[in-house]
Amino acid sequence: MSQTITYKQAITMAMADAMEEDERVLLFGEDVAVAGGAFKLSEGLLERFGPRRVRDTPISEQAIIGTAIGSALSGLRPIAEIMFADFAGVCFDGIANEMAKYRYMTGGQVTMPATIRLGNGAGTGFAAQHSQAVENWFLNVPGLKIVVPGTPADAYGLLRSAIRDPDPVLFFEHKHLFGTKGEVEDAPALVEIGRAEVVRPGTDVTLVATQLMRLRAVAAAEALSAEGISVEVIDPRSLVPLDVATIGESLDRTNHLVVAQESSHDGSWGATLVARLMATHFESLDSPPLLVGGDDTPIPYAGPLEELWIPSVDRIADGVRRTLAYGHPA
Amino acid sequence: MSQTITYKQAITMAMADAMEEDERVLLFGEDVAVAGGAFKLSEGLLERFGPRRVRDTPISEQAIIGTAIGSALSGLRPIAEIMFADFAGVCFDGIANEMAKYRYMTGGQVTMPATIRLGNGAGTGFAAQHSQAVENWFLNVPGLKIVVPGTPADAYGLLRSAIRDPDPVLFFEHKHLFGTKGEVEDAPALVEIGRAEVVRPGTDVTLVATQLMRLRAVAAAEALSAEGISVEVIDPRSLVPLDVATIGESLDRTNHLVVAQESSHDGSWGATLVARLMATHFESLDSPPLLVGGDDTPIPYAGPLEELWIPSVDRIADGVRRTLAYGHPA
Amino acid sequence: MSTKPPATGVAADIPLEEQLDWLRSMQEIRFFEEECHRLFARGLVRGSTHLAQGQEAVNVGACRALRVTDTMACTYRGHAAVLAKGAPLDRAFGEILGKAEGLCGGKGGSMHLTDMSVGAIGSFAIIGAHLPIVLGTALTEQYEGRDGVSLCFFGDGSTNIGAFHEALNMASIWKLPVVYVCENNLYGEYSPLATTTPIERLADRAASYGMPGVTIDGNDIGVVHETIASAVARARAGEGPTLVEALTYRHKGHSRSDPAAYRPEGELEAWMERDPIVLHERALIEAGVEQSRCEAIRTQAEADVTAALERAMSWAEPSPESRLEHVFA
Amino acid sequence: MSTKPPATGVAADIPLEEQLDWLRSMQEIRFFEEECHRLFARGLVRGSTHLAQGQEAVNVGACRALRVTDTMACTYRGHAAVLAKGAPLDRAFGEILGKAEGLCGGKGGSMHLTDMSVGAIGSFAIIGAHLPIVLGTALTEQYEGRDGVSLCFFGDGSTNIGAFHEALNMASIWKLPVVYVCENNLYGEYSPLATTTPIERLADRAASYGMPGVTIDGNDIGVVHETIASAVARARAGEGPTLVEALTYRHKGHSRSDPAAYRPEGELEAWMERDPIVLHERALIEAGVEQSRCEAIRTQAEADVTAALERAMSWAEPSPESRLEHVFA
Ligand SMILES: Cc1ncc(C[n+]2csc(CCOP(=O)(O)OP(=O)(O)O)c2C)c(N)n1
Ligand SMILES: Cc1ncc(C[n+]2csc(CCOP(=O)(O)OP(=O)(O)O)c2C)c(N)n1
Ligand SMILES: [Mg+2]
Ligand SMILES: [Mg+2]
Repeated sequence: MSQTITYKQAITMAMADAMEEDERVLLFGEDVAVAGGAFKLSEGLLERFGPRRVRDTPISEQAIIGTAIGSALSGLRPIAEIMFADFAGVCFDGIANEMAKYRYMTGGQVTMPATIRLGNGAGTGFAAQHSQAVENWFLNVPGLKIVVPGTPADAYGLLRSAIRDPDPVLFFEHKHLFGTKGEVEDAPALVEIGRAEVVRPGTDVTLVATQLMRLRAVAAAEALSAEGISVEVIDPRSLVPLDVATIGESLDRTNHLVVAQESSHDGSWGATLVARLMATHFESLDSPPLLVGGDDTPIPYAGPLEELWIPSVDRIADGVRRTLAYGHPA
Repeated sequence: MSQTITYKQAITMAMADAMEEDERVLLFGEDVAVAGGAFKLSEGLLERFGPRRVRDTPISEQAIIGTAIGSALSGLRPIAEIMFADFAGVCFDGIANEMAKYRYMTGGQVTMPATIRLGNGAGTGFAAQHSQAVENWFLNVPGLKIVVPGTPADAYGLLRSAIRDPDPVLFFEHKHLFGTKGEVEDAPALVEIGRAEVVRPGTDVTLVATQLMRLRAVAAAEALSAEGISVEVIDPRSLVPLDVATIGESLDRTNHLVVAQESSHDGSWGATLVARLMATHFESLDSPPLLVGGDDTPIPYAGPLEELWIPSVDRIADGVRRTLAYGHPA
Repeated sequence: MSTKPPATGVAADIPLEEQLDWLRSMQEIRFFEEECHRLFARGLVRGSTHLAQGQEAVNVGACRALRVTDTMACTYRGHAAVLAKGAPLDRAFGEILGKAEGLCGGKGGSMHLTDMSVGAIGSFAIIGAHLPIVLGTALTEQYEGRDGVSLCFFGDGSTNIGAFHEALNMASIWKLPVVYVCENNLYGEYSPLATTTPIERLADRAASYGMPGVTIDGNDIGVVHETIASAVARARAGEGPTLVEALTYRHKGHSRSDPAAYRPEGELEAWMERDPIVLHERALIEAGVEQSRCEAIRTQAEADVTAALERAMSWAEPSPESRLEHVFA
Repeated sequence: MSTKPPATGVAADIPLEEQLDWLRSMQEIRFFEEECHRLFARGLVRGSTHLAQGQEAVNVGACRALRVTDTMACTYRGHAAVLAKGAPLDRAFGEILGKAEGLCGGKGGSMHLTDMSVGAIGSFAIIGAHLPIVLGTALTEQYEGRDGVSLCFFGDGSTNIGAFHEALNMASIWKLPVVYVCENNLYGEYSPLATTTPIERLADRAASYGMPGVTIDGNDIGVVHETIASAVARARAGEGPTLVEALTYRHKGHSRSDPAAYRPEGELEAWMERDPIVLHERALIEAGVEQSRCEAIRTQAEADVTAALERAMSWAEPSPESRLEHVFA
């Protein structure tokens, strides 16, 4: 049997099920306990699991990340919440220099099964410091797994996997998707970290997108199908590890690549993906890979400006059209 | 007339000349005054300019960056030193969320002429947390200029330009280059930020590298010339703005691209460059662009391991050979 | 609480005319925020908003102890502070509505009101971010041999973030002209102070930095003004920073989505009795001001706010190209 | 300074045999670091190194108040602490020399000695980084209902970094079993404390977190042991964290490249008089231990260190492939 749940419910359920399954799992962060989370993602968990396992912290992200590191290396399986992903800036050292490198620097003496949940992304009018696609900040930091679910089923399945994972996982939950709905099994499945999903098969072009962009990519693909263009939409679902094989296999068939990302260009996962695919699938491409992304600016507050910043369904569809038109001037 | 100076001397001289030129320029950081800097880069400046303009701070990088932001927006031209670039982790929020976005978020009400100097890079046995190529952390943050000098002349000329620049500049000084020597004019020239340098002209392949990799790229090019391979070495010198035009023009002639970078792959400037060039110079390439970089691991301490991690002259030369051999199996 | 005489609601040594202007400012702010509340309900404000209703005496009392050339930095709960420092009502509304003529051209929004022309250098939405930034504005004054002061507002919950510690320490060791004003409204988001902070009096933390710390009644504008004025005088004289903890209360929830159900029964009611506007008005009247003048001020404030909002509503949205401006100078 | 009785160099309530073992540990550490110094001069150590010579009483006295199952985190100046917690001399040398059999397989080096098997959870080279991390190890104990304690060393200069503040606050509000030990050696790199920190007694900062703070003579191993033992007992009993400031002095410069020219004349000499090893040895003898036993311990320690170094020198370098291991589990 299956049920329809929201992305938000999927996250709550994943935490509850993980805590049910494993006594070592605990949750802490700012206002996650009594208030059930700023975005209400942990509603009911304090009541269900008690104050030992569900804990409010002071406004101290460095302390939160440190607690995650120390408790993970000493045998617990912490879930730490960083309310807005952008606040990773105030605890960047803990994530990038300590958590990511701890196992390596000690020659494998520790494992670091910590999960950090971060509220990601734009589209809700929170302006430049509360809207970023923060996964991109951590791409150049080996030692972190980076997970970017786009559906309730993935949010559930990947969060469960993240919590079970022996390595540190940054789990980016997209704020604009909290209310979106999707089907999951009654006992929803785990989703392996590192496997892309072919969301929509197609033959003419490979369109890669995550989170909010995944939804828009699917909408663009549907619009384009009316024009007779067959778009294969792929969601990598995690950026580290990155399932280049699945995307590359698609590219071998379609020979065209478009990436839709909610990010400025430089240092982005889209640019990274292009570089990786160039190295392995150079001959497959009949046109330049195209990144449809945000402007190279901070994210503006005003509605019309933010809307222009975030790639729209139209901009994505247009990118696909331009890519396919390459070499065939109108 | 010209003189031979070290990279380190170039930095000291640039600060001194800037302070001489403009009363609004001041320097602060940990042990930069009385001790002349942990790397002695500010030796003599306290004696020459006094404690008002050359200041020791507590071990408080957030306070240092905050001071740079506040003093820059109120009319000074601060130079702040972050001793090891890796410590940008403890003040990432100040750099990425505040300094970079301040002008934008206020609709242009402020200018932010702050220069942050950061000791960058590997090769000196400082291990994983004191050796990173930290410029890559900031690529996805619009609003920062990123400067990466590889020679004494560039260190001087770009630092002077950074200090005069109305925007925030992250100036990465490579620790392994401090003792390297180079020619500069008696009154050394300023170097415009955003202009790549064709370090060594060539016709067969375009090899792009910065800082320590620039030196090794030149050495590789020399070794390869004995084999009859003509390598054009280009140093972008700044990553934001990035002089895609100069590199693209070279690529149009050579049709092969190799990037040597002291960094893991994902989220790197090399991957960014590949993605940018693919968008604009797709047709120019006869082989897949190749990134010669560090392993996708933290940087190990032990000498033999660190040496393997950092791209060597041989590895770079080999990358060039493989690139040129593409499509011509041996 | 301080050992000062009991709250009076007025400042003994400031002309009543000036204090009537404080009343006007508080009234304007109150009406302004009521309109914000309504605008949210109508879906005209994006993201979130954080109202300072109930805390106006802290913002107005403190800002009125500053010169226009002094600088002030505040938090996302910053409408009151930015208006108190002198930003125009209409352009503040404009920013919250995301208009081209908004203070920041629509790029900042409710959480980031900034008006450099009046020394309101920013509203900061990452906890603690501005505490180190005011070191820099203060340093500029010291560096240039001027006597300007930087005032910095922040909340009780913000005293647990690392930036607080680094900033206060460096302000003290460099004797910078800063006044740090903690608006202790008892909660950080939904968490009562006692659940996050193991001491009761936040001003006590000043001792860690060798600077004076004082706790005051933040709902008594007279006390606020007097305390801040003397901290400002100290700073101007080159004697360094002060930490002021102003006890106050927000009448609304943390942000638009918070019904504030976590409040103990009677708490809001008790604080409403001590509404800083009511206290000040009552005290002015006791000091001899005619009630009708207070009423006239209130009426005028409401009319001014309404007119400002109307202007702001009529303004254009920012042009699409404007989003690409102001990344670099 | 504390109000305890004057320094004695021994602990009143600990068997002398045990205290002779403290002497052995301090001697080993001293010889170990002298070898490190020489290895540097010979170019056999990469990066930088930071010797703790002169501070051994803090590290040994504190670690001997711990169980092997308790955890300890320290700084880049961590050779002494890691050895005091029980790491083997040879594998510590091995790590500093970048050998495959080094504690961390040659991946960490001098600044990052770690030996999980004895509870030495890490040496941290980014100032302040470990202060929040020990919250987690302590939380695990509390969570599991065990009575283990986490001890955390850091320097005087490190008390100005934000992480210090966040960590101590959270340790206190969660009543975590942590003992924070500040090794106040008067300097942060080349900066005397008074130039960076506006207060004299760092233990006073404990008041900001509602935790006990005490300043002690860090060169008297008896005092150190007693103080830490009671802080540990408090932590074990669930009464929460303590901040201990141990006054001490490093005999060498900050790092291998520092001649420490910034020291006022006579300062080093005065502290050499109070060399913690000499003090302890003298006190043991006064307490009745025969001088020859102390000498034998010293000789044995030197021999053990020499032998350990020889072993470490003979070990292989890490295999090239090993550099790719241990990124993920
Ligand atoms: C670094 C950081 N962490 C968390 C938040 C989320 N947040 C916004 S307001 C707030 C509460 C702040 O409380 P307080 O300082 O008391 O100010 P008040 O809202 O009461 O005015 C929190 C936790 C943030 N904006 N920045
Ligand atoms: C975040 C950070 N900033 C700066 C440094 C550089 N640094 C290394 S040691 C040191 C001095 C630390 O002084 P203290 O805490 O007193 O310890 P001590 O060296 O005296 O043992 C500094 C500034 C660092 N490692 N990390
Ligand atoms: Mg509050
Ligand atoms: Mg010290």
